[in-house]
Parts: sequence; structure tokens; C-alpha cells
Amino acid sequence: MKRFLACWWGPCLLLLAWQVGVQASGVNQIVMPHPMAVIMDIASNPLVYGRAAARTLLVAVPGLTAGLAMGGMLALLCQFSAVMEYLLTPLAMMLSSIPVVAIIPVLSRLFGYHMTTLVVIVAIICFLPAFVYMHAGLRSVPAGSLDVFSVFGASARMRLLLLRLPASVPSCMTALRIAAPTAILASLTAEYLMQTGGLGALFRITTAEFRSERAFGCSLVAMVLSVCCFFVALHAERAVTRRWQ
Amino acid sequence: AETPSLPVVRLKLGWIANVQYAGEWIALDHGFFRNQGLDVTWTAGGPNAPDPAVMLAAGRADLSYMSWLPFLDAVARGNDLVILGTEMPRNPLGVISLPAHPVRVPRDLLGLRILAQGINETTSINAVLAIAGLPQKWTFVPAGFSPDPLLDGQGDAFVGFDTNQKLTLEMMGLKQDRDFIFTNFADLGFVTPAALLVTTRAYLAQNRPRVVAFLRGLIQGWTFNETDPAVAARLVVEKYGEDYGFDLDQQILQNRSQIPFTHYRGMPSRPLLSLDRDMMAGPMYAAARAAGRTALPDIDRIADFTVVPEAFKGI
Amino acid sequence: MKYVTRFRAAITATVGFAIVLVLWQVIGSTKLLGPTFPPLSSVIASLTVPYRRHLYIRASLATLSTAAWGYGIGQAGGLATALLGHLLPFCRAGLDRLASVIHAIPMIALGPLFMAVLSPAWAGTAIAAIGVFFVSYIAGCTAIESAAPTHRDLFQIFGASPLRRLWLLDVPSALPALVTGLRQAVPVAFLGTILGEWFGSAHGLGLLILSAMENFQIALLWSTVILCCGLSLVIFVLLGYVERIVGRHYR
Amino acid sequence: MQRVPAIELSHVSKTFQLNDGRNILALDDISLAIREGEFVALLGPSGCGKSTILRLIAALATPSAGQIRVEGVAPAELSRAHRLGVAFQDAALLPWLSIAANISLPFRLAGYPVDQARVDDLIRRVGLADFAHARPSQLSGGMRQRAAIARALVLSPEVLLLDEPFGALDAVTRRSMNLELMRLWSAQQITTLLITHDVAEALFLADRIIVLRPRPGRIAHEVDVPFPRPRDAAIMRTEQFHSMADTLTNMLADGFDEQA
Amino acid sequence: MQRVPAIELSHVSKTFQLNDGRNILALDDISLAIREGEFVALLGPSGCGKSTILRLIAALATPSAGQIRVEGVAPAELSRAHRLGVAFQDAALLPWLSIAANISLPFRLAGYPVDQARVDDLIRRVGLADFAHARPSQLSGGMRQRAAIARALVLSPEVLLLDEPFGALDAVTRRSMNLELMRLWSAQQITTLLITHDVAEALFLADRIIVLRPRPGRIAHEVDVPFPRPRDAAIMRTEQFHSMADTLTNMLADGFDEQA
Ligand SMILES: Nc1ncnc2c1ncn2[C@@H]1O[C@H](COP(=O)(O)OP(=O)(O)OP(=O)(O)O)[C@@H](O)[C@H]1O
Ligand SMILES: Nc1ncnc2c1ncn2[C@@H]1O[C@H](COP(=O)(O)OP(=O)(O)OP(=O)(O)O)[C@@H](O)[C@H]1O
Ligand SMILES: [Mg+2]
Ligand SMILES: [Mg+2]
Repeated sequence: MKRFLACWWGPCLLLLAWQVGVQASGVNQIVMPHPMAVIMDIASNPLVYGRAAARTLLVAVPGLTAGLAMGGMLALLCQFSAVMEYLLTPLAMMLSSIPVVAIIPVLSRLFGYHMTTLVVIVAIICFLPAFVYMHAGLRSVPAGSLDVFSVFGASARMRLLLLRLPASVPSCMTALRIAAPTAILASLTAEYLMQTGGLGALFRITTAEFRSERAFGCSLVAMVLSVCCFFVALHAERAVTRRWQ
Repeated sequence: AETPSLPVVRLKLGWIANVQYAGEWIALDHGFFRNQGLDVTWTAGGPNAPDPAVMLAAGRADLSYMSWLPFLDAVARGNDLVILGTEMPRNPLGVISLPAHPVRVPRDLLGLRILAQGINETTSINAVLAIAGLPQKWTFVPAGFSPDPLLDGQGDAFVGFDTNQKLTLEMMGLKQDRDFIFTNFADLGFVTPAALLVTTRAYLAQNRPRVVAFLRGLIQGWTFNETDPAVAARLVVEKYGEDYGFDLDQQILQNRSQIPFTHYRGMPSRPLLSLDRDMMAGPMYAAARAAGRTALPDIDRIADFTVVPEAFKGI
Repeated sequence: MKYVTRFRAAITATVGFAIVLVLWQVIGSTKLLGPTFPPLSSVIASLTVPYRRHLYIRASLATLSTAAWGYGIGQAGGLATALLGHLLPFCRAGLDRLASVIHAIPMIALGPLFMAVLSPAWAGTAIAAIGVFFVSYIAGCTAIESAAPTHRDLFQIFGASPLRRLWLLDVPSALPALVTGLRQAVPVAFLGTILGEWFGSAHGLGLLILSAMENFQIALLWSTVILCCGLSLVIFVLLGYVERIVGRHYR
Repeated sequence: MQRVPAIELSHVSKTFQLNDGRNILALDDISLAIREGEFVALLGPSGCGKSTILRLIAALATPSAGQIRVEGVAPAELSRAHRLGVAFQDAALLPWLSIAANISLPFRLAGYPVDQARVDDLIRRVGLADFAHARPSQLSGGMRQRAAIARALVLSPEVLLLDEPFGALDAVTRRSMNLELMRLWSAQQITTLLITHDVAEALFLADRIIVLRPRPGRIAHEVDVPFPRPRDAAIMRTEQFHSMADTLTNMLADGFDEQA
Repeated sequence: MQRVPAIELSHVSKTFQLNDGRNILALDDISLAIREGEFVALLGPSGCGKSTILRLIAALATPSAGQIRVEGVAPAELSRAHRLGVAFQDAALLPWLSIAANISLPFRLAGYPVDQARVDDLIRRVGLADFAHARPSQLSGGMRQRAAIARALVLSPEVLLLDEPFGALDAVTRRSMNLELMRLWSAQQITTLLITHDVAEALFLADRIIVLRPRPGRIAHEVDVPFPRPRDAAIMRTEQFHSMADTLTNMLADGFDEQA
């Protein structure tokens, strides 16, 4: 318990502030529900939340995977051909400076209001860190190692397989750490804007019906998912980085 | 700065600050509110903005526009709200369909794939079917703001506004009743006004003169609007909604097409903004029940039919 | 020789950009992606019409100022928290979790809430600030620990006090990573601002995007999106230069 | 009554864990006392634990067993009092400071006013006068090492620890640095521990030479250096010097053979 | 008829541009021919261009003027055929591979099956048998350098380039590594170019010693080493060895004085 508090005092304080804030200000529960009411709602309707969360994960996980794969592939392509490099780098720079979530409505209009569009959106959002970090990672080879590979006559393939790919593993993990929680939140936002099922759509419907404890419950579940993703990815990253030093 | 002492009335719009609020813009610009001794401030709504009821509950607005079903939901959650009147007694929402599957009566909806933006639209379809005693047999296809997925064949019908999506289609060169069919929800049996003017009972009790004064200014604004639809459209594009980048022609068109909806059908003498008790007690309560709202509050607990007439008397 | 290669890189990058733009024009004018994806030429035309100039400037300024406030507040908070965690190592684990939890609060829940309890003007700022806070906290934590182990040994040997160590070692060696964080937070600030503007603001590029969509003004929609990306990109690239300069100096 | 030794290691051991789970006993039961003002050189084959001893004395690592005292207190006290000077094998200069600023850094770390005259004097002595305002990246490896030595000396420390400070220098520069170090040390008699690979260097500079043997790191021999001070380069050409150098080389070789 | 030299530099110059725009003439009109199977050592003060010569021969850099041929072809051909072995001054091991994997890397790079027996033999010869499965970060500096030497030798290259490979080693390990290198070289007569700071090492190992002088890098002297092969450590104690060592040291010091 003491160890738990040592790590989680921040979120506990946040929860406390919420409860005290709601109680002190006496705001109507359609503005902000009591945290207890929210937790009770989650506890008594696990199936509702479970189904919505599963749908959100069904968007987030394939989107994350596809995005990371795409980013990695394009970063690799940049390694192979200078033309690709010069074509892709400005594009990626452009994309990485765009708030992608901001153009979700446009994207959904372009690709249709389907689950696949959601996956595409999440993939685009996850593509960016993957590309940026993989691109950097493939270049961050240890000092002098390129010379070593050159004097031993390594082919381009060997250089990639035995030097650049292994050297990029830590960056890969960093990309995962950044992308994984974002994937959950991005699918939530996309579902909200497109109203196509999952926690985001449930949030929108329940908000419209003033069922604020259910709406906040959706947010809470999404938060927990996202924080879990973050810490799983963080531990994976630490484990890998330690090996790579 | 010139009139610092005027009492402030905070109005929360239900939608973005477009020509839909033509009366307000004219009243603001022509000083109708100021003549009534009021300083009216407003905040816009939008597709993702918090519901007006939330703003009322949070004490960030005094008056706001709401729809009928959300109003009932907010009351059911313990908000003591009162309807004062309605800006659009006739709701411009309806179903756009193609000649291949024309929707003219509720039965036509059965088995269709219907493109709709959100919960408001889907509830309307369900209510129509419920009122008609038909099964809820239709498929929801999520869609956005624009009706062109309907033309692409992604659905058989599109739930949209007479004053918006229908105009979009017409601006694309399509003709009503030849290329597409538009049927208002009221014609399908689901009758609700579009924009109910709402306040809290406490505010009304404490500031009744202010509310009456506000309504006076507003009525003057709407009355003026009917003389020239371009005035309000220009005010929106150039002043009050200048940050939205509206298209002037489109706003004029929308204003012109919305004016009929501010009157009761077949009752031209009914004053602007007034809420008809019979419509409320009859079709509106029926629609609420059809939409699954139970334990509806008594009509006099949620509406005050005396404020608008009082406002009219003073003009 | 260095200059020649840099020049060549610039040329090829320009060609890359040009290809992207030509592709856009072709896809747009053949309506390959439907009416919602217009050709580049009509977007540019809409971007340059004189009667909208003031609109664009106003919207950009509104978004920029909201984003700047959010960026400033978020950076200050994030860096201060990172510093706190660095100086008080026993709170570090707790701060990590607090930051990740704050980051995980969905913006779609925060937006309306801030709208209702703060004012519309501050909702966008607050959302942007929260996004920036996380990025800058993470970057700050990584940066402040990036001093080389041998340098840390050195400072210990010379008996540097924690404060001197912070000022003479941790901060200078943190600078490159810090600037990277500053740069990565730029799109985040823009994103937060635009999302915030969707939840009922009365100004800004986000509002313009939204209203253009609601009224089927496709050219306006895209030109606003371009404006938005352009602004973000310019700041991003400028900070990229700062990053390069700092990197050269401190490595 | 004997005075307290300046540096005292009693029964010190240090174990490292390899990633396959095996433990490596880097130092095994090392006991060693260095008098105040004594110059001790540490010789030993590669991997025998020389750097580890230095890091323990500098409080950069803690022993797995045994105790270390520096002037009667825990080693960390010494650095806290700004009385320790160290030069590592790699120069570890701050890349964003000029050479002069790097060398005056210990003053700023201790919170003392910078003694510019002393800094300039040291820069001159290590032959970097022309490069005072250059950045570390503009210097060759050997020049950087010389800057690190100047930095170690700038506060006139009471204890000086040097880890192969002349490793990257060619023979000629190395000898001239040896002479410079000798001159500085003679003036102040700093307690010094020098790790070196060069037997002649050890003989020329040290009062006492300690030879370590590896696996586990243990003290194999201790040799007192008999040459009277002040010494000059001429002693390196004496017969006694050559024979002692051969003896030490053989001692080292013994340790090595055991290892192989 | 003379055979084609294994390595031939004719009138090679190399200019570097500093980032303030100044040009540095690192090598000026160097001509040098190394016979097949010859062992040449390169001596010279720090910064005189030794590493630059090595990088040119390894095709890691291109000359600004002049021509380089290795076995009659361009230098890049050699590494492409996996017939080159190089050890750099810093070990440049891959941090995520174990020592054994680092040493067998050249096999994998060449696409040959890994000759585990040869890898194990070399690991044993450089004294790292206990550390085959350790990571580079867990080794001392000298141990890492030894691993790099083993890696350079593992493919039995035809040309071997060594850039101060024994810099971080103590004298004894250094001598034993010298002997080990001598043994390997005698068995195969690999054409070898060794850069070193240690005059004795150069004399013991090389057939010919080339002394460079700095600013700009030029060949100052060439000295043939007269000791017959096979050599053993005993020659290092001969009078001739000592006197040659002194001569070479003086040659170096000359270069140094000119530089200063
Ligand atoms: N961080 C570490 N993890 C595991 N083993 C270590 C670590 N540091 C040192 N060792 C081991 O401790 C032993 C002694 O290392 P140390 O660096 O003290 O050697 P050294 O005498 O300085 O050698 P050199 O002359 O090559 O620098 C070595 O066997 C080394 O493998
Ligand atoms: N990449 C480079 N850019 C600019 N100058 C360089 C570069 N590489 C080497 N030089 C310069 O070329 C000269 C020779 O350098 P080189 O590394 O060959 O010296 P070296 O003889 O190997 O010295 P050391 O014994 O210190 O290793 C030096 O003056 C150095 O400053
Ligand atoms: Mg060491
Ligand atoms: Mg070199």
C-alpha cells in the first residue's frame, strides 16, 4: 500500500481534487459527475464498457501495428534510395508538423465512415513517430562501426541486417512508447468525431443524453488503457535499452 | 464602454454563429436590445460544443437554445428548466432520398440504409417509425456534413436540413422532386420545433423583466429579417460570424429558406417565437413518448406560455 | 564540397515537394478521391482571394496566440516538473505516473468541460497546454539526464554542489534534447488549440475548418488546413535550425 | 606515534556481475596504505582492476567488502571538500567550454573565485598556451589529455588520482609531460596515485610502485623506488634504472603468465 | 622483372577543409611502396597524418591528389573481396553483440560460414576466453582493443592495417600481443601496415619503419630493420636494438621540434 502510494500519489490526488471540487462547487452532475458515481457505473456495467473498449482496441491495435510497420518500412526505403529519401523526408516533415487529429473529419470524408478509416487514421498518427525515430535510429550507428563494415566488405544488405537494424532497436522502442498511448487516445477521438462505435462513440452518445457518469466512465477506461500501454511500452524500452548499451 | 451600466444577458447559441440566428444579429446590430435596456452577449455552439443545458447548469449562460428531446433529458437529470418560446416552430430537419427509393411516408424508411450524422438524426428516424407503429428496421450508416455519399450510393437516404444539405444539393445543380426527394420529419409524423428558447426557472423568476425585454428585441429583429433576408446574412458574414468564413450567397439562400420555418404552418397569425400549447401537449409529447421518454413532466412545469405574449404587448 | 552536397540536398528536397504538389493537383482534378479532395489550384485560389485575406490573418493570429499561450504554459509546467523530479528523485516515479495520467485524459472529455468551467478563450489554451506539458516533461526528463557518465563522475570528484552541477553540467548538456522537445511540442500545441476551438470557440483556424465542413466549402476547408500546416511547419523548421545550432555547439 | 595514512584500503574487494549471471571478482582483499605526500604508481596487466581501485578511492564506486579511508574519513568527504584532483584516461572535457574554461571549471564547482594566474600558468606548462580559447573538439587527443591533467591540478588538490593520463601521447610528448608533472609534484608533494602502463614512467615518477596481478585483482609486489629526489631525465639512462625496469617488467610478466 | 607492390601510394596528397573554410594539408606528396608480405611500421608525432594514410589505403577516404593501388587494383576492391583486415585505435565493437559475436562478425559480413574453431582460437590467443560471452561495456579498455585485433585477424586477410592497436595495453600485454602478432604474421606473411607510438614495438615487428613529420605530413625518414627473422624477445635486449631505438626517438624528436 505504501509503495503503491509512493508511485501513484499523483493520480490519487487528482481523484481527490475531483471529488472535493465537485462537492465544494455543487455543480450539477450533467456538468461533472461524482467520481464515485463514475466508478460505480463502470463496476456495475462491465459488459457495456468491455464491449466498447474491445472495439476501441480493435481500432487502436491494428492501427498502431500498421502505422509502426509503415513508418519502419518507409524509413528503410529512405536508407536504400536517395530519391526516396528526398521524396519522403519533406513529406514526413510536413506530416509530422500537421496536427493529424485536426483533419480527422476531412479524412473520414475522404475514406468513408468505416472502421477501416479509423484504423487508417490511427495508423497515420502512429506512422509519424515510427518514421521519425526509425529514420534517426537507422543512422545512430555506433562510432566507427560504418568504417568497420566498410573494411570488411559488407554488402548493403549486410550493413542493414547486421548494423542499421540492430542499431535502430532502441529508437524503435521509443517510437512504440510514444505511439502506443497515443493510438488509444487517437482512436477515441476519431470514434468520437465519426461516431462509429467504441468508447469514443459511447462517450458522444451518453454526453448527448446527459448521462455524464457513463461518459466520464468511457474517458476513465480509455485513460487506464492508455496509461497501461504507456507503462508496458516504457518497461519494454528500458529492458531493451539496457541491453543495447 | 458607452453603456457600461446596462444589465447583461448571456445567450448561448445551439449552433455555430450563422444566419440561423438572423433575428439576434439584426437586434444586436440595430440596437433593438440596447433600446430595451439590455447588453446581450452571446457564445456560439457547434457540433462538438458542450450542450447548452450544460452551460446553463454551469452558470455560464442565462438563456439558450435547445432541442426538445435533450431538453427533456436535462430536466430528467434534475435541471429546473423552462421553455419560453421557439425560434423555429417548424423543424427544417428531414429525409433526403433518391428517386430510386423515395421516402414520402414512414413505411418508405423500412429496410433502407440511412446516412445520418449523429444521435439527433437517428432518434428522429426511430421516433417516426415508433409513432407510425412500424418496426425499427433500417440500417444506420454514419456520415458527415455533406450529402454526396448519398449520390455515391453509400446509402439510400440522408437525414439533413431543408436549410442546409438540400441547398447544397441544389447548388450542385440538382432539382428537388426530379433528382432527389426531401420530406420533412413533420410530414412523417414526428413534430418538434427546432430551437426552443430555454432558461432556468430561477433566472426567470428573478429576471422576468429582463427576459421580456430580450424577447422584445428579438421579435423586432426577426420581424425586420423578413423584410430583407440579405441584411442578416451580410451581418453574419461581415460582422458576427466573420471568423467562420461564410459564403454570402449561401447564407442569403439559407436565410430565405429558413424564414417559413419561423412561422407555424397554416397559422400566419401566430406571433413569432411563441410556443403553441396544443402542439406541445399533442405531437411533441407524443414524439417524446415515441422516442422512449417516460415519466414526462407536467407541461406547466417545463414551459411558460405567458412571456412571449407579454413581450408582444410592449412592442 | 559540404556546400555542394547541401545544395544538392536542397534541390532534391524541392523536387520532392514539387512531386507531392503535382500529385495533389492530378488527384484533385481527376476527382480520384471524390469532391472532398479538390485540386491544388482551387485551394491556392481560395487561399489567395483578397476578400478572405483578413479572415485568414485573423484566424491565424487567434490560433497562434492561443497556441502560444498553451505552448508557453505547457512548456513551463513540463520543464518545471521535470526539474522537480530531477532535484527530488524520490518523487520521480510519482511524477512520471501523474504526467502519463494527465496526458491520457481524453481531450474530447476535457474540451467541453473546460468550455463549461473555464471560458471559451481559455479552453483551447488549457488543452494545448496539457498536450505540451507531457511532451515537454518527457523531453525534459530525458534531457536533464543526458550528461555523459564521465562528466558526472568528474563533477562528483570536484565536489560540485547539486545546484552547481545542475547549472554547469545538467542544463548545458540537456540543451540539445531540450530543443528537440521544444520542436516536437509545436504540432502538439497546434493540435490542442484546434481541438479546443472545435469545442465552441469563436475564433481561429479550427473554427474555420469546422465551419467550412458544415457548409461544404471544400476549397476553404483545404486552404485552412494548408494554412494550419504551414504555420506549424514554419515554426517546426525554424526550431529545426535552432536545434542544429545548439547541437553543434554542445556536442 | 604513526601518522594516519593519507589513503588506506583495508581488505577491499569488488565484485561485478556479468550479464550471464556470473560474478567477477575484480579486486580481492586489497590492503594498501599511502602516506601523505607519497607518489605511488600502480602497474598491472590489462583488466586487473587498476581503474576499479581508482574509482573506489574517488568514491565513484563502493567496495563490495572492506573499508576505504582517505585522511581518516570516507572518500566521499574528500571530493565534497574540493581536495581531490582526478584525470581519467579519456579527457572528459566539457565540449561546450573553451580549454581555459574547462581548466578553471574546478574553481567554479568549488565556489571559489577563479585564480586566473594559476590557470594561465598551468595552460602554459602543459603546452596549450596557443589553444586556451579553442574548443576541445579542435584539439588532438593528446592535447585534450594534457588539458585534463591541468584541470586535475588547478585546485592544488591534496590527493591526485591519474588513470593512464599519458596513454594517447607519443613518446616525446610523454616524457616532457612526465618532467612537468615531476616539477609540479616536487613543489607541493601532493599524495598521488598514478596508473600507468609504462614501467619507465612509473620508475621515474614514483616513490613506490605497486604491481597488481589479475583474476582476481591482488597486490603481487611492492617495490620502493630508491632514486633520490629531485630526479632528472638523466637517471633514466643509469644502469640501476634499466635493471629495475627489467625486474618490474618481469614481475608484470609473471602476473600475466598466471593469467594465461 | 619486379613484382607489383602490394600497396603503392604515388604522390598522394590529402587536404581537409575545416568548417571555418581554411584548408589543412594533412598529407603532402607521399610516395610509398609496400612489398607483398612486408611489415611496415609508421611512426610520427600526433597529428602528422598517420591515420589519414591508413584510411586512404582502406578506401575510407579518397586522396585529393595522387593515386593508390592495392595489389594493382583500386583499394575498394580489396575490402569488397573481404581480403582486408583493419583494427582502429578505438575498438569500435558493436555494443549489442557479445565479444564472441563481435569477433565472428567478419564471417557473417562476408557471407561465409562462421569458423567457430578459428574464432575460439583467436579469443584464446588475445586472452579473452573467459569473456567470450560478455558485452563490450563490461570489459576494460585494453580488453576491448584486444577483441578488435582478433576481429581484424579472423578472416586471415591478405592486407592488415593496424592503427595504434596496442595503445591502451600495458607493456607486458603489449609485448605478448606483439609476439602473438609476430607468430600469426610469420605463419602467413600478411602485408601489414602498423601505426604506433612505441619505437621498440616498431623495431621488433617491422621490416621497415617510416617516420613522418607533421604540417604538412611528409615522409621524413625510412629505416630498414636489419634483425633477422624469426625474431624473439631477446633481440630487444641487444645493443643494436637499443641504439636503433635511440636513433628513431631522436628522429621523432626532430619532427617534434620542427612542429613546435
Ligand atoms: N561495469 C562493469 N561490469 C562488469 N565488469 C566490469 C565492469 N567494470 C569493470 N569490470 C571488470 O573488472 C575487471 C577490472 O576492470 P578495470 O577497468 O579496473 O581494469 P584495468 O586494470 O583498468 O584494465 P585496463 O588497463 O585495460 O584499463 C575487468 O575484468 C572488467 O571486465
Ligand atoms: N575529418 C577531418 N577534418 C579535418 N581535418 C582532419 C580530419 N581528419 C584529420 N584531420 C587533420 O589531419 C591531420 C592528420 O590527422 P591524423 O588523424 O591522420 O593524425 P595522426 O597522425 O593519426 O595523429 P594521432 O597520432 O594523434 O592519431 C590533423 O592535423 C587533423 O587535424
Ligand atoms: Mg583502466
Ligand atoms: Mg591517428
